[in-house]
Amino acid sequence: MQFVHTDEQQLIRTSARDLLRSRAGPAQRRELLRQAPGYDLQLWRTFGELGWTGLAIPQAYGGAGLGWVELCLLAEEQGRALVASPFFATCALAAPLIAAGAAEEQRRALLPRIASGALRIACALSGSDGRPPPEGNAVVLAGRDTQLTLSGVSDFVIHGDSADLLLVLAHAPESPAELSVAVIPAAAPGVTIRPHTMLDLTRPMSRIELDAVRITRRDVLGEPGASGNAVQEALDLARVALASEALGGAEQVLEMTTAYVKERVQFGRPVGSFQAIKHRLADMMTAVEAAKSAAWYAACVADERPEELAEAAAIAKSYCCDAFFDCAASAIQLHGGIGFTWEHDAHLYFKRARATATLLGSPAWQRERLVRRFAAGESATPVF
Amino acid sequence: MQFVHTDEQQLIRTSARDLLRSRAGPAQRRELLRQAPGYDLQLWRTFGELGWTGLAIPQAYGGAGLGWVELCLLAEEQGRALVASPFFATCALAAPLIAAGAAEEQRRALLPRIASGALRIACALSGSDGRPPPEGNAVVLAGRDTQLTLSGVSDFVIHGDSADLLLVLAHAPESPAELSVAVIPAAAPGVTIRPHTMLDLTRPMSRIELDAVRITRRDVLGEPGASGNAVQEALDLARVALASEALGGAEQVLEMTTAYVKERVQFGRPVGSFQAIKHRLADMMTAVEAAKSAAWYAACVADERPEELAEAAAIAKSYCCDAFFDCAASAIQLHGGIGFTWEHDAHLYFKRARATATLLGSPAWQRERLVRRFAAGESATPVF
Amino acid sequence: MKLGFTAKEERLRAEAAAWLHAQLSGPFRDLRGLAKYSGELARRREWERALGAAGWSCIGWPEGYGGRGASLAEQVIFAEEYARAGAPGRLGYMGVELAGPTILACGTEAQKRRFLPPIARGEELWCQGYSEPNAGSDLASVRTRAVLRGPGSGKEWVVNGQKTWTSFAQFADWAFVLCRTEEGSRGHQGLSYLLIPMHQAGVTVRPIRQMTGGAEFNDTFFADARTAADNVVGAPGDGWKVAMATLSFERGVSTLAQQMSFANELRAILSAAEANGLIRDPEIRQRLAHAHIGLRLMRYSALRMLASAEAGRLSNEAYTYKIFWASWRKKLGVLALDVLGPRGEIAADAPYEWDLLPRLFLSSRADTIYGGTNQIQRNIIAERALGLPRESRPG
Amino acid sequence: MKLGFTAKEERLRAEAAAWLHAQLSGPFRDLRGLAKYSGELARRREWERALGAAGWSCIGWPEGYGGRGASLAEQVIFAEEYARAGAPGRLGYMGVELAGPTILACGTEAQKRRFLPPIARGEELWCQGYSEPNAGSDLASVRTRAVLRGPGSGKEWVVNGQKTWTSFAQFADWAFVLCRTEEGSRGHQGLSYLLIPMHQAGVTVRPIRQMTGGAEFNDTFFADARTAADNVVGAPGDGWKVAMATLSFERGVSTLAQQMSFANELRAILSAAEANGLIRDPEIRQRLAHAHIGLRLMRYSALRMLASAEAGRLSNEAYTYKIFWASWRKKLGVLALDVLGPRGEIAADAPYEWDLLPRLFLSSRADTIYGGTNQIQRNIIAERALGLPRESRPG
Repeated sequence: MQFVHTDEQQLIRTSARDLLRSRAGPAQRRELLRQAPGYDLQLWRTFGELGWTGLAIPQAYGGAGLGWVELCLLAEEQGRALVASPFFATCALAAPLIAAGAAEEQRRALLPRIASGALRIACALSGSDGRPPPEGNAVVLAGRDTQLTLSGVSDFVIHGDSADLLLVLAHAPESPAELSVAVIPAAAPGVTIRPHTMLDLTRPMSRIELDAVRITRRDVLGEPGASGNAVQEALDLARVALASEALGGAEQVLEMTTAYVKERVQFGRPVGSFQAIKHRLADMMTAVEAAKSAAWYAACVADERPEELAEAAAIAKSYCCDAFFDCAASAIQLHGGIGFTWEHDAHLYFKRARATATLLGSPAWQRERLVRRFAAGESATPVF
Repeated sequence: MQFVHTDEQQLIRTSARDLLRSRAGPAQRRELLRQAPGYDLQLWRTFGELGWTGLAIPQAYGGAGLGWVELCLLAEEQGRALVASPFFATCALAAPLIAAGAAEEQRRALLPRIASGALRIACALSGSDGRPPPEGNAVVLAGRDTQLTLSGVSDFVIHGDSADLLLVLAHAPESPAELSVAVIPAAAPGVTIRPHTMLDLTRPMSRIELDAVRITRRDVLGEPGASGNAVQEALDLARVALASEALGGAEQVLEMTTAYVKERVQFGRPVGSFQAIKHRLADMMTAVEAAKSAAWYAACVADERPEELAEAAAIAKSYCCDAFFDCAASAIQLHGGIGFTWEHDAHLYFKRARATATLLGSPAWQRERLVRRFAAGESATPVF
Repeated sequence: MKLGFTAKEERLRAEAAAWLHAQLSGPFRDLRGLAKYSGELARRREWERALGAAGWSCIGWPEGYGGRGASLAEQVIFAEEYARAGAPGRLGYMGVELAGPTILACGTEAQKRRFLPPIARGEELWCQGYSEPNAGSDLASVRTRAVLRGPGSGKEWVVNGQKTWTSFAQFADWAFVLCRTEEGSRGHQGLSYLLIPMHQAGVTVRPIRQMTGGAEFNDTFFADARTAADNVVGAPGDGWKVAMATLSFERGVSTLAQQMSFANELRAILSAAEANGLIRDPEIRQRLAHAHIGLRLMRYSALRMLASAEAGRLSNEAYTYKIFWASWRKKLGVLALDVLGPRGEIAADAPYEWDLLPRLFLSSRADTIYGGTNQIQRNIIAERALGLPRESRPG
Repeated sequence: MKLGFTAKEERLRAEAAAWLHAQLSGPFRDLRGLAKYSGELARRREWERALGAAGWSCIGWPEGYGGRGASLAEQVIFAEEYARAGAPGRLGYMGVELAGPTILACGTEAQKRRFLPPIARGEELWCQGYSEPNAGSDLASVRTRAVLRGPGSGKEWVVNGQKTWTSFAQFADWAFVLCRTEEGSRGHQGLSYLLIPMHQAGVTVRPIRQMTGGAEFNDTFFADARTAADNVVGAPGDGWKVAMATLSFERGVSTLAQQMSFANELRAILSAAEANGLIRDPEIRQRLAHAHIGLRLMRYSALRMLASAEAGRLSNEAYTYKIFWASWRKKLGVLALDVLGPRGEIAADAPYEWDLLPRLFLSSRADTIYGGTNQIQRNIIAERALGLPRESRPG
């Protein structure tokens, strides 16, 4: 038992931090946020060249064969640097969904192209109200065999406007529990993509309308109607990645604010020498440390203890997102007026914190899910 | 419009504070808490002599004919001094219940004796689970005319073990909405009174068992089965008095703690010079000031605007009790170890705060009640 | 203690209600419900003039300066009716609530005659120049300099420096500005409270874009800006004292107007919860109740403040009011977004335009910062109201 | 990063589980589930001796002093099994977790031989003498004096003063006590860490009744109390350094044992909510989930601390752990009473005896005070972990 990152894992963290510092700093970010797709395509290519896109994909499918612990280190560093990138949607959501739900042949067709960085995939899983999938799913997969059609609306599709492929969650007509996932080109006839302006400027989302989009049996992952479990597993893995991102963001706002209060002088002394400021930063650090425990443990569980994944993911998603939000809110407060301006980074973290919390089930939703588990006796309340 | 106490009202406050300072100080309290009835009978007699027991009772019934604003000033000062006294049960709960629900003849029989201080009345309104009456009422009034009986159990009866009379809330057999209030001697045959040891040492409560207690039609206040509204009105008036008590308690712990941190020296300076301590006290004061607004306004409403009473009582009860609890908890924290000892007053306030919050509907219960009102459009959400 | 009003006061209420109703269902129908200060500039200027022409702009001021000499109770009544009628946020705020009362309290007779009537008529709008990039919480460290130059009676103040967070600067005619007028002075000493015309070459206003996407605040630059030697309120060097007087005017009747926009926000949240069914969620219900309670308590506290002010005292609730409402509104912002759910995070319009409730979520983040951060407020409460020892300062 | 255990470690787990099960369903059946340190004194002493005899008392210590030289992972495993088995709170806590490790780290070889084995055998119990009435948060201001007296080799320390909040003092055999041994010294200087036998005429223990009604803490008075000249750990005058070492031992494997009693409390709350139907209340559910999450995070953090300790570092989570659990447990206490409802406010017995959950509500009020108040913890985090400027102190 060694609940600490290995030297190899630390190395991944360090190289990620170095790369993002030089390639994804505040100035670059400001530039990119101004126009579609909202992220740096060159940087994304570099992710592919460095093997980051295939980090957690098995070697048999062209990946590096490492685990979720390693992928989450990348997520944490991207959260810290507030990187806008298709990494989350493609590598932390689409890839595990394909790994868990696709037939071998489909895996062989898709995973190597994800690993190489050749594919950007958006996942159209949510309905119009944005509740965690499959709640509110409003896409129907109708017909049989070669005569299948996808119809309906999906919203909150991350990077939907710049993806090569879409993974679309759909249910059978009049049978919401029979879930299928279809793979279609983003440019397929009948697909309309309407980008939103979102609160969080770093994770663009779109509404996708499907008007009798024709597909075949081979475009459906695995067995039609049987993807429910694969979706849940992929969502929990994605939640762990989001928790890691949130952790990285919380760490960064803590560091940024600590540095600021050491420098900013009011009343003839650094504001960081005032006890009220110090104590607020101490509270931020307390939350950050607990968030580390939550996110790192969940990543370990993803690799080692699948039976604990649902619980650990819910804990990490809810705690890390709350911690990020509170820290980002404190960062604005402790920066004073400047922290409220558009030109300062604080608001970008604050908005990302809110949006990350909302994504795939709010903290309150995750907690309700946890209680359902232990009130049902699935996990003993207790600790040990 | 003059939302401030008049000089006459200030005088009531000042004389109450002076009396309680000399007659109900910490040493006296310690002595009294050791034995039944848990309060100072001499002091209670003085309340009667000073006319406090009849302050809000109309002159026609032997009272001073003042209002709830004045009665709440006494409640506030008793809360501040943490006085154990039958005042609340007799004057702030039983008296308005009689005033609202009794027939003229009954009022003439009972109110003057309350006003003179001759009667101590306990109200057996709650059921075994202590929810706000009439929820959970478990006393049945059966029979007709001269052949009436009271049977069942009431719990959380304040000063039940030292009252002369009991006001018992009962419902008709198989008709929980037909509520009656009966007046019986505490020593009536069939009445068993079992005192509890309560968390709050300053407000003793008992469980009362009624085993086919025989009464007559004349022992029932007003019309049998028709006391529902009178009970609600009396409960809201009592809630305003409790809120005032809570306000007084909150003010006192704020003052006590302010004085302590000015004196207590650690690290070579008064702990009250540390910003973290100052800010916590500032938060206490912010809560205390808002609690003043809540309690004082509700007391005014009780006298002037009956149509606003339910709302103002719910606001005052929930806000003042929360404020008292938070302030009392802060007082323990800011006193350090000494604040946790039995010998220091801090825990007595803390426990009284908790118990006052629980009594007649917790803060959360009051809030739910408020939302039901404005979601039903009874009060426009809004302020003005 | 009494909540009711006199017959005379109730007559004023009826008069105000009638006038407001006529205007806001007639010529100013389009401004009804516009709580925020932004947007509809020209129309809002007309509204200020209409208020002025009818004598409703500054009813608490003496009649000689454009007011009605109304009592505080009457001012409360007018604020209530103004709110009830859904009348818009006031572009004249800074003049009506801050500059005017300061001049009234500390100005010369000539200043009162020159400046008060145009404010009361809604003709001259004002903005406030206090904060500077390095003087945020520590207001006494202002560096904007002003020196008296020129010959004899032609002397005027020449002002250089930068003020920040100057709301209303983009359309104000005048600014009241805290300047350092004694070379080498520090802290509270050597400051003066100057009145400076905004329409001159030496004044440049640059909007500050905020996290809301909007730009309601500004940086205001003074480069050899000028104002007449007489345009100093109080004696030169007494600026700190005068400025503190202004800050205390921020509390009072105007808080009732502010509560009007809070009530609108809460009402919108309640409607959203009713529309999407979250009104049935017990946790949301608790939070709605907390919000409702907070709003009521603000109102009750404002009434207490007014009663104390009438008696000439600054009472304790006045110290705690700012932190109370600012903390309250920040929570309201989170509640708003929680009620809206994920769709609340989609902008109403590109590039970054937001409806009332998401804007509340964003803008409320500034409430605990401007006008004295929560930290500063707590210091003031602890030291001034509770008498705790002052923070020890390094030499 | 790896959560799994080695085969050797799993063997230790099996061995521990088997022994604990045999004892707690056999001879010590009556102690099962007794998490608190109070009550059942004689039986608890027997339990300490049984642990000692079987070699489970201090498994992390070297074999020569009564331990097993177990790795941290093995200690974690034992703590887990101890918890899982419902084994009782340890009367030997102060010796096993504080005095022993301090002597091991800073003591002489002779001290180790004299003091460690009786602790490991469960024969000698300890208590801690740090706080004084005027040295609470400001521990460095202790006034208890000790002077070396007597001729040549017969010299001994003579101790005078008062310690407070000395838990376990009423049955301890020894105390480790921070004393001022240099006349006129101030602050951290001139303190020594003495080991003092409790069973002597110069030591008086007076229980402090707490708001719970119980008396788990004591005032301990030293009036010419004596101990041998050798019974000082570290050099005379180095007491502060040695005491700080002890404080850092408070974090570690023992936190896992502490979490056991927290888990019992949470489990009892859940049962109460299931019994009275409040488990269906969405707001209570959220709070139960928060509590569950907090408990899990404490466990994960303890695992991180152990991994860091294995690598010889004091990592950040160690700074934040105390404030995290103390704040958590205080919330848990309120949740407990909210779940119990009004009946939770009725005592189990006169004069003032409380069941587990109301006792939690009351006792948790001390968690954010003792062992460094939350305020002190935040200072430490800010200054040591975040490197913020130290509080300015008046001269």
